[in-house]
Amino acid sequence: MNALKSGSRLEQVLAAGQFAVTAELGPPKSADVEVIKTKAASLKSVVDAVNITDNQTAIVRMSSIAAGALAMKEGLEPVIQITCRDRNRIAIQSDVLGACALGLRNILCLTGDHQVFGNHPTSRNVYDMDSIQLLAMLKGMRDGKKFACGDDIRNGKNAPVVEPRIFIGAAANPFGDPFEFRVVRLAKKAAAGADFVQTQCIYDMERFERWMKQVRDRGLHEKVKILAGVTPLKSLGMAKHMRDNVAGLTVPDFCIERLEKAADKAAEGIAICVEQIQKLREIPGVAGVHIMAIEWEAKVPEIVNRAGLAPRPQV
Amino acid sequence: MITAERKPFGEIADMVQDAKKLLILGCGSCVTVCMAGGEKEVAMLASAMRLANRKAGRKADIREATIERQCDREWFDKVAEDIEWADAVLSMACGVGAQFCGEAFEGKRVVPALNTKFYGATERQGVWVERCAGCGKCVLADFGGVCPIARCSKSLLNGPCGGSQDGKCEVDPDRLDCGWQLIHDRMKLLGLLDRLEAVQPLKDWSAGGDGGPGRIVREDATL
Amino acid sequence: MRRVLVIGSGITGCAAALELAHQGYSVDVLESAAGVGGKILGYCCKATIECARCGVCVAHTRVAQAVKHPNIRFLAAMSLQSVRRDAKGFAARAVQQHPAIRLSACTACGACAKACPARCITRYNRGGLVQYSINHAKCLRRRRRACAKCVAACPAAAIAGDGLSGAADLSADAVLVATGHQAFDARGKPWLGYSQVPNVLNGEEAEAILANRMFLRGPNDDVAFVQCVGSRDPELGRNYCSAVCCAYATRMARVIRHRNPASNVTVYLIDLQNFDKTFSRLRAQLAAEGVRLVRSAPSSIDPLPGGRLSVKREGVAGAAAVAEHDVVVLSVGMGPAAGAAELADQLGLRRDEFGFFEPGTPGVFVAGTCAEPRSILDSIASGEAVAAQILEALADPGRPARESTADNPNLRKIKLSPGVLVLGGGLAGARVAGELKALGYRPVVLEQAARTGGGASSAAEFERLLADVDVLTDATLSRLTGCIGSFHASVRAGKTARDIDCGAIVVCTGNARQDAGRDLFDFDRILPAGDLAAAVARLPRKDRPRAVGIILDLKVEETNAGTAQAFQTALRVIEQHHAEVYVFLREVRVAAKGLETLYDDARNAGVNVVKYEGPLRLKTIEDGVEISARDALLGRDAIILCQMVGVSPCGLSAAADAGLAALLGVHTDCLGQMQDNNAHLFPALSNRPGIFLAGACRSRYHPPEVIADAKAAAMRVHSLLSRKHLIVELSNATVETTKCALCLTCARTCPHGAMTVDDEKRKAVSRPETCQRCGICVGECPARAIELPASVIE
Amino acid sequence: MKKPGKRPKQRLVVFCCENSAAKAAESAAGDPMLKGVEFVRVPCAGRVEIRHILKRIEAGAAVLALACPLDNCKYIHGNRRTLKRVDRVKQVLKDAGIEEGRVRMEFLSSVDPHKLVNVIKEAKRP
Repeated sequence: MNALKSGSRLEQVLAAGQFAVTAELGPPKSADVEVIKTKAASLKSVVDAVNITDNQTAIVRMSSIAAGALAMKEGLEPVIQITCRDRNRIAIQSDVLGACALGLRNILCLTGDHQVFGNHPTSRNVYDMDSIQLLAMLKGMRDGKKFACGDDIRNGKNAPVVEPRIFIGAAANPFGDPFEFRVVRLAKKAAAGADFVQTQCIYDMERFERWMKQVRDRGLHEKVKILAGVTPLKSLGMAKHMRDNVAGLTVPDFCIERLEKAADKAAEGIAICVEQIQKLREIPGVAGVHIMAIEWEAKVPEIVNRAGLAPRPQV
Repeated sequence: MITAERKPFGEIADMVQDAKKLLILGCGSCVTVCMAGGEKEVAMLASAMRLANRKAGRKADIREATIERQCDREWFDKVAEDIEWADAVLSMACGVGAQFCGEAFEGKRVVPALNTKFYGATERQGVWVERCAGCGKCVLADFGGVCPIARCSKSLLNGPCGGSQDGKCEVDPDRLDCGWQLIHDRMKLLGLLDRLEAVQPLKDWSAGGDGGPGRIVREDATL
Repeated sequence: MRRVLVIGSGITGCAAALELAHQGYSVDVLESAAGVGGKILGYCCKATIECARCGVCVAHTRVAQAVKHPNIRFLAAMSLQSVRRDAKGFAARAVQQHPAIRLSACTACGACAKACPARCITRYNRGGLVQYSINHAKCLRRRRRACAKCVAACPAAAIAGDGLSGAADLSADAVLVATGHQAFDARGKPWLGYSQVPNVLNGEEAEAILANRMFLRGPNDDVAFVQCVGSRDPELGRNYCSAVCCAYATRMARVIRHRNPASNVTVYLIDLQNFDKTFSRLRAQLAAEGVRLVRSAPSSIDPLPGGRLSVKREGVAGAAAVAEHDVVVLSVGMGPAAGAAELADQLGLRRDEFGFFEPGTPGVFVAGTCAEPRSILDSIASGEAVAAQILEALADPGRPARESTADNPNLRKIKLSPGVLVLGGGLAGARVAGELKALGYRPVVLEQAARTGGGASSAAEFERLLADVDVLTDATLSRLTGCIGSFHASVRAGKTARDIDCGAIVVCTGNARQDAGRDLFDFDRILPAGDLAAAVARLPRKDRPRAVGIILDLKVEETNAGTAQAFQTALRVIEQHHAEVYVFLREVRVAAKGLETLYDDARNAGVNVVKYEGPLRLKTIEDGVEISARDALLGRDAIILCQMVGVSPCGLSAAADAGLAALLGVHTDCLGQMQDNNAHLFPALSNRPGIFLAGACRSRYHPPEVIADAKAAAMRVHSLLSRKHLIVELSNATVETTKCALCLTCARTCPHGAMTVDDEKRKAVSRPETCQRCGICVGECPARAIELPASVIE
Repeated sequence: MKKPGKRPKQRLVVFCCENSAAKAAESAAGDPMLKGVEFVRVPCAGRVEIRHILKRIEAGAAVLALACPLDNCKYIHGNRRTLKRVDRVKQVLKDAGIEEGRVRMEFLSSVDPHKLVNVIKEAKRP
């Protein structure tokens, strides 16, 4: 990977072989810019890039592109998430051009949570395409310099071709079923055009390692940079909720037991998370870590520090 | 078959409350089979209407009839007289039959008694399940005979999302199987698992509902 | 014509008599009471909105059928005076004890009752059984008064004029003893107050009250049942479980609660026996409905001022506890009937230590509760089984009466294929095949495994039962078409395919135990209890375990079979290897002959029995398996280290093969076992006519139960196929072609598999031989295309 | 095309399964509580159709469907089917604004004539 595809900071860190650190920032459920400013303040210089979620769990929030542009102003490098749930191929391509024009360089392609989980369960979904088709479409825009329909990305017959230069990401869930198809999904994402993937948060280390072995057996870690996802457990209640209610997630008993025994649940949750990051760094093929501190962005610096990942390299 | 469910009684009653002469017209095909609009359902609804009218002190004549199919014009002949007689026809066919009835008797108010649901099959007695989304361009051959469009909650063409757990779909784990688990299992059984590794390109949705009202013309069958 | 003398007209006698009569045998049923039917006449229905499977209603139906059968003669109010063997069999003399009405002649017109000046003639009319009987105690003729008003009034000459002096000489090829039981006289335990304290009833009295009224006394009564009165009691010389008391008490308790949910009902018990396959559901219902189960045997019942009763018992840690109730029902156990000793002498029968009859001598057969305590349904099974035994012993399978179709165009004669397919070559399958062979059939046995034998049984016995029987091993049923009388089975045996035509099918496929324990068994230290003794014996002497655990009731309620196996294994391990043995159980399940004594033997031999409550955990550690559970009697945790642990597979029994059930069209029950939870089907019937069930596939595990099941199933097959032709009336459901939408609703909802689609006629059709004329399809058909000529309702 | 039949007014119509309630009714024959009640014998409760019940309700009667206790249907599940149908009739009545109590379902066995009298007493209660 000599020539950079997008020149984003995240791409550079990964290209340099550094262990990357990303975090997540949920846009506000209002037009309140202060929320972004506050969250950005705790993440600034602590991580390499920050995911800006796209109406996560199908709850209406500020658009990820708008929030991403605001976060960039605060000194963060955003990773714009785009889901297939709410927009068709026309709208998404239009958004990608817009994002790029605003200087946003990282785009993460997701299928998106089903609308029944959100606050508009009676709405109609789109799913004109799935995340893999989205990846292929974006790669086609960047490398093929064409829209999905085959037209050149230019304003007129004689106008210059100005394609979006973007670093394309995808998500991977090693914990969904059917387990043996999980690695196939990753292979398809790599083939479709993913430059990096961030995984679902990992608690079941044993299953993740099995998955990573399959990934290495297929040589996928060399085609796509893998950032392992972690989520610090804030409380015992959260741990049990994640275990019982979130599909595709297993929280092992020992995590629950540790939290049960601990006097300061939050501190124990952070400690578990730090240990997990240290273990994940040992796994061959893991190129970075993605810390999803859900509505707990303030704790990310502590986690990064204690995991020995600070300071972040300058690029 | 096209599956349907009867609308709540109150909704039906509101639609036809001003009809003094009401024909309740059943349909003998799909909706008979899925127990929504056959002769028995017609009788049941008629009873309820009569009782409700009597209770409310409303005077209304109610006739009952069921024809073979409301999606074929010819069958309406048998009940032409009843339809002429009626102020309103309460069609217990699917949306197709209810509309066709109105087309056959222009100027007659035809109202639907059913909510048309989906193209489905009888899973077991009393339970119907969706199997086809009518996309207009069947892809079953690529997926071992299990439709990803109808059976995956997100109509994904390239594999399961993260919400597939123990063979169930997170949208409703108690009732919904993960369509992709089914596809995976079937392809495995058929020894075709490797075919799922190919990236499926964007689908042409124009062949189905997104292409505007559908129309099929069989040239050899038309004059 | 063969003749059989049945002594006792209770449900067992009637069930057996019906089978024999159906085979063309002539049956005399001797009854010492004035009316026929025995104990069931005084029993109540125990259903809430749900049947409790007590069998009282189906027993009434059977007795009523027997009363109407032309080949059965009831001799009421007569007793056996003498019986001797002669060249042809038996010659018996029965004497009339007091005036009686001949049931076979009686038209139930009631003229006698109207004419009787002493009002001593009573009418019994319940469950389709109608009979008049003379209450001898009140009859004027008893007081030597000349009264023959009833005799004169009877238009059918059903009452003999000479009343007291009648006698009958009877000859028989065989004698069946079905004299039933007598409930324990609770006065034998005076501290319980029976017959002294008002509102202390025995179980039979409670049954009789609820048979006629909604409540025992009043709707708000606080009722208690006291279990094991006169059973499981060595001090009274009654060291056996009476098997039925837990059933009737808990079922009545539910009925009382159901009729008034505000009333309090308590059951004082030692162990709750697993008396029915729906038992686990019943227990859950008892808990949900608030029936209190108290583990204690009351030490005294005393009246309180104001009419209530004070029940004292030993409470927690030996302290006395007292509770107040309004009515107490003593669940009295079954004992041998009065006169059993005399009858045993007359017939040369042996009796066990408690006075129950042992299996008969040549020509003399024993069935029902005179042999051991049994429920109504088990008594019916016992009656059907003994009928098969009699047919075999007399080497005469009989010949049912032939019906003619000549002058009735509404009748159709359908030829019955004589073939029988037996699915499964385990204990039940081999038994069924053996019985069928003895009745003159040539059954084909299909065994899934490479050899017959199923669970555990002796090879020699299998060889005997299956000699000359066509046995296909490594064989499975792949397709079944046709219906009762002519099934066509496609069978794969090894690499060959074969088609088998048969008139009936008996399913004896057992249960799938290997799947059940997969999460527990390591097959090294933790293994199925049935394999434990052999596994211990296989080990080199130095490696044999010092302590062995056997665990029952772990996941499901244990059955008699599991208990028997556990204690037999325990005894073997102690005797052969001198190991310590711990048996963990929640309840001591001993509701079958010999189990209480086996339990005592095991304890006397040093087996440690731990009754546990709450969860039981198994933890494999370096030198064995740690069993930890809470000891229910001591009220503290017990942790026992054993080197080997057997977990009862009977308690872990899994569902029957669902694929096979679907292929056969046979319903499964709440446990996933074959056969619906339906008393009408007991013992051997399935929802599909012509397909019968026996053994573990329908949740019968204890070998004696399995054997009775197999005999009853063989009897059912014989009863069907010995007719050679099925005569059916063409009154089955009819389908109007123009209306049928071919929606298959009828085919899916017919419980009997009678509806199919006729491809040529393009409509659904019902098979007359399978259709039971219930009309369920008519009720379900969404197109109103089906009619039932036999039942037209407008 | 059908029009509602004209039947004489009935106070109570009881559908009786031949295997249970009909036998119980025979045993209870002569009980004053049974006076004026119209019994309709059916081979199985599962034979009773929704239209049979509705027709009688339209004619002004109250309907009592008597079936064998659950799991005690001679034809396995005729009673369960009828239970579902009676629920459906209740829904129809509810839709029409008619008191759901106009149709009732009870379960009793052939050996419970006293219970039959009791449920008829309950059903007659306004």
